[in-house]
Amino acid sequence: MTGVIRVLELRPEDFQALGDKGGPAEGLSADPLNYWRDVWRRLKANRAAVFGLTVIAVLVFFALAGPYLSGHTYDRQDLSMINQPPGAGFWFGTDCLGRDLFTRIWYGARISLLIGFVTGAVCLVIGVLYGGISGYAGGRVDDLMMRAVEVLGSIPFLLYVILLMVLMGPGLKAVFIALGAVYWLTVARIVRGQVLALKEQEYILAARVLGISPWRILTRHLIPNTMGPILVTLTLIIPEAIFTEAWLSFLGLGVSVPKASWGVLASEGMEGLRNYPWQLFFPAFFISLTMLAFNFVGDGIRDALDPRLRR
Amino acid sequence: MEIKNLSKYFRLARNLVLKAVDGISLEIYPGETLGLVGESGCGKSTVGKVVVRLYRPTAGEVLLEGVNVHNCGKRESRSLFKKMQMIFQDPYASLNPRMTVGEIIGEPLEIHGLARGKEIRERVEDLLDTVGLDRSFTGRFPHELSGGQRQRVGIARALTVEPKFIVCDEPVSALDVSIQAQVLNLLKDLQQRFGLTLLFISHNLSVVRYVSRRVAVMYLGRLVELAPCRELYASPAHPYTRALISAIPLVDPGAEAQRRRIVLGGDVPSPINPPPGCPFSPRCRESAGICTEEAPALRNMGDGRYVACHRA
Amino acid sequence: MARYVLRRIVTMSLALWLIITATFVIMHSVPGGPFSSEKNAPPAVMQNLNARYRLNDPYWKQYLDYLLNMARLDLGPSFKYDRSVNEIISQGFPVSAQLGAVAVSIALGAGVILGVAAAWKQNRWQDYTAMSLAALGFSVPSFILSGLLMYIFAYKLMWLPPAMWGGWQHAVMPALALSALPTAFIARLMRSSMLEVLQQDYIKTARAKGLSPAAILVNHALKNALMPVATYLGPLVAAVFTGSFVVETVFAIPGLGRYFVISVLNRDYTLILGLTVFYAVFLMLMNFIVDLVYMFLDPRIKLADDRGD
Amino acid sequence: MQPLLKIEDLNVQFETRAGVLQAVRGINLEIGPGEALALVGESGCGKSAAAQSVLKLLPSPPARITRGGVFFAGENLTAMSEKELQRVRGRDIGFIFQDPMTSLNPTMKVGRQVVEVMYRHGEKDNKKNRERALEIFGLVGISNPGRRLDQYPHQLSGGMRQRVMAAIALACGPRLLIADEPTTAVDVTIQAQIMELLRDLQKKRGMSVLLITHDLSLVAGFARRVAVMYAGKIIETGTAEEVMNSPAHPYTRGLLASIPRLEVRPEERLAPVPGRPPVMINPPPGCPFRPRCPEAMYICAKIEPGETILGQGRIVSCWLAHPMAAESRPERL
Repeated sequence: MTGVIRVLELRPEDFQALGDKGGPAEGLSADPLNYWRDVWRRLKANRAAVFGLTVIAVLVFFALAGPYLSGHTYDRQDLSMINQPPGAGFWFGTDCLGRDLFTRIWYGARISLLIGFVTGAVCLVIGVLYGGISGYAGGRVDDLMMRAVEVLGSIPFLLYVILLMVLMGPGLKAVFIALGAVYWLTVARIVRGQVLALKEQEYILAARVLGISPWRILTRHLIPNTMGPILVTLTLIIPEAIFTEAWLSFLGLGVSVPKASWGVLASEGMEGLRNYPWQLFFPAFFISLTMLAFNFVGDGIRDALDPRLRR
Repeated sequence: MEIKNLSKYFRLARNLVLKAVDGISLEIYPGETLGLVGESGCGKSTVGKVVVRLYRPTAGEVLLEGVNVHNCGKRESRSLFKKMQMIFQDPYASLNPRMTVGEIIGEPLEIHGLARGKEIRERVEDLLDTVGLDRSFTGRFPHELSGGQRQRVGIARALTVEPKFIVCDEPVSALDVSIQAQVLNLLKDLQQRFGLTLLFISHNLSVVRYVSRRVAVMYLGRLVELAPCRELYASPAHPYTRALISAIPLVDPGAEAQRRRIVLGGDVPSPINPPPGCPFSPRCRESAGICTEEAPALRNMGDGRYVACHRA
Repeated sequence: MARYVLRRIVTMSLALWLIITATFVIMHSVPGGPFSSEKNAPPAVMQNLNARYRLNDPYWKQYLDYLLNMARLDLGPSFKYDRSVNEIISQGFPVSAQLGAVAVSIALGAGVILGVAAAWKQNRWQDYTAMSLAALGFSVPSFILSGLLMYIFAYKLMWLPPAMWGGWQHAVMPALALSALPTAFIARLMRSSMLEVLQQDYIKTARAKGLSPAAILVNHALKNALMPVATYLGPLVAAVFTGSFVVETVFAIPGLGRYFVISVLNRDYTLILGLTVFYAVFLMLMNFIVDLVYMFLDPRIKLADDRGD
Repeated sequence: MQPLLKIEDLNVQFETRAGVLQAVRGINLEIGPGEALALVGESGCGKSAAAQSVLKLLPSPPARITRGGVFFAGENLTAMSEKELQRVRGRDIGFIFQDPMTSLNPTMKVGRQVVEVMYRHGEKDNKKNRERALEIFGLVGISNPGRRLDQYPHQLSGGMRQRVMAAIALACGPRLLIADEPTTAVDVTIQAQIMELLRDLQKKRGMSVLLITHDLSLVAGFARRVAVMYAGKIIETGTAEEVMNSPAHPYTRGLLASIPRLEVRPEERLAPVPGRPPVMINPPPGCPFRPRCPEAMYICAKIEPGETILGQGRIVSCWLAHPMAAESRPERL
């Protein structure tokens, strides 16, 4: 750069004052960058997250369409065709009652995914409200509300779910409620922690000085800013709920036969494990795949939200 | 604005009390800027927050035009939101990251029914003009803005309700020098234009000197000196004020080489366990017997000058 | 210190009382009693059974009796087994705890190593390998993992016994199945907390001191990064040491875990309550120990300001 | 006199998502033995990146030294291996960081944090090291040093912590001390204490000090020479008197006019530099200060100015210093 002066031929007019002709100093990018749009952009750049999202989309598609593809129904038993290995007639084989596993898997996907999403929604509503109020109220109210969460948290979780299941009798609704009743604790804790940290932020103070009502501050200023961590938690809770339901089915407490969730299929597969391993393999594979997909998405969202972890 | 014998204690644990503000009295006259300086932890920000009702005082009262701000009727309380506002320190934390500039400035207008529909947009654009920002910022999110621009948005938000009195809590501390000067000039201009009364809180004595007519110095929750700006800097009466002013580095090397520095030993003691007597006595060179026994009261020295020191 | 412990004990007792009460209420609102499945029993026998276990007393009396016995550390007789709840726990718990100890050790060791390696070599193959393993650990439910392990090692390779409890061979598969999820969790926790610590200014100070990477890792990063893991250990130990129904059922291990399920299915009131109480006390105890460990790890935390505002 | 530290055409880049950020763009700097030099600039101008690049302390990736070198006592630090550099760090060059709260390990007693440096650089007898640490604690003005050694950082005040940082930097008696914004995180009275300490170390112990700061007013009482940075370049160098009293670059002039000064009447209005510093990702051609410059000329928008030597150690990078600028705009003189 130092050499430039000597090589270049400079003319007097180059040294005339520029005045305002240089254009404005402060430019902005052409498009306003919405927070979520920015997060979405970063998420799309994350290959694992995109993989996860694709898998979830495909699973949802097959859950809707799958049961109609093979020509078999989920509950028709064909005792002449029991324990068939995967092949042309039965893509995933059949179970010990001769039912088509392919159809049953996708039928199970419906129930399992439904359980995941509904439980997630239940937790979200209860947890966000409870945690939000507890955190924003602070002081004694917060103390009391959090002690309650603490106490509930030290009950053996399994016992609690089973008790609720037995109390309500088997069925999908019982599963939603039992799982929702357990997992909202996590959401509540996280929301409360976030709100507690955020409410001392200056923009919340500013809102209070401006006379904005507590309810509006909570719903318009605080909760939208906790959505990131909540979303990450949800991506953990949804597969966790699927997992737990699988578990309950394994204990015989889940969905009742002949309906099938992945958990029911896996526990049936367990019995024939020694001789018909595919009966366990397929449900196990899809449960694991779902878990993996949600985990990838959750990680992706977390990284997309956290500016420090980005490269 | 009148602050009478204000105290704010924070209970940390059963027998652990932090006396953030310990009985201070101040008057702020209409149209003036009162500077409030002190080091971190001296309670100056707490004063600001009590004044705008973010905290309730432990004792004492704050009067605005004769109305006790912490103890008044519902209707008066609502109208107070429109009379007092606050500008915050951290340009990154003081704006809701999920709202656009237009929403941030528009929200108070909507809440207080000051404008509706299309008017809101017009008012927002007016306010952006007022604080020297382009109208195109309306649809922008805070993270797209620089520190100085955000601080301007914060100022515009405070101006929405057309307040008479604004607490500025370290409004330029987080900004670079060149940006800091821009914001200071803006505040000065706005004050003249709208006849605002400002309580300007800062740890930076040179900045306070630039904007204030009178300056109050705080140390460990107490007022140690209050004087018109010129007198305070020319002849500080309290030893702490002297040390503070002497600690400001001068830009001119010649002047800096000539001056006598007073370097205070030690640190500011903890406000949880303040020293007995005058809070400044452990660091004070002129400390005498009485200083460690009895806390000095703020005395009127004439010419609008008040000092809390036994030796002054 | 003594005051702190005392206060903890008081809050724990209070929580325990709440738990007992809540469980008691839920339990008795479940339709059917412990002997309702024995339908063919003559009414006289039923009457005898109910009287023996004082099921005819009003609920409040049963509740008070229970609390009184609790205070004497007597959890009462089981309704279904011919043993007291205390006996069931004292027989099952050691087995579950042994297995749990192995599993937690595996999880802690492998998790920390994987996590540290991943953070230290962020975005390199070590990171990707460790995190892929963790993702797998997260994704495979324990009953499926148990099934797969059994299929491979017991049925196909025939290296390990498929079930029962005895020598170390019996512990390998269940311990692996139990530790998969916690390993994955610790690995990820460790990685993120390690990354967090490595960005701290004091790590830069350590580099400016001329310390070698190994010294920075061991002396400055590790201890600080372990703190979140320590927090997780309390609930983990409580959950794993009290046994897992699935793993214990699959491998036919005489631990405590299966009773958690069986007791509810049997409406075995005293056993349900006993296990709940045992679990809650154990969990609170573990959390208490974690807090003590935390204090050792982090000098900033003092007992006095247990709940600083 | 051979300079103790010589920075030659140093270029540092950061890989960011938005593109390559040119943090430092060819700076030259020399510090003689026992000399105090201040490197001044606003946040984001690259001063910290430059200082940390001396010891290659920046994490890489994303940071990368793309050109130039740093020579310490004739040795090329940039070319050294990580192992060799570790021997220089903390022994020959001490470093003080901005925030004493986060720069000390919160879970290690401060004494050990000092002793650790000595142990690393040769002295394996920790009993001796402890005594030496005690001595250094006294030297940096820590009261009651014996007790302080066994305290944790959170038990010390901000000023004390910064003194501990200084003790760590001084533990092995380095020849150069780099202080990166050492007073930004502390109060005025503590700032005065720390600056007094640095002055003492430099004057009495003959240590070279490189002070990195955003605060022009700290410079006058401390450094003999000043370098002002803007957008990754040193735009003006000179003695403190020259730069403060007769700044040659319009940016320096603007900065000085932005500071509320104690020695000026408060009624005098500040004249801030308009706009804000550029982000050096794909910068447009010409001088990076041009958009904010009240005296910009046509040439400024086309070509970035090179260094013009105005006198002994007095350098400015501005077209206004070019003889032709004086010719076409005589009123400038």
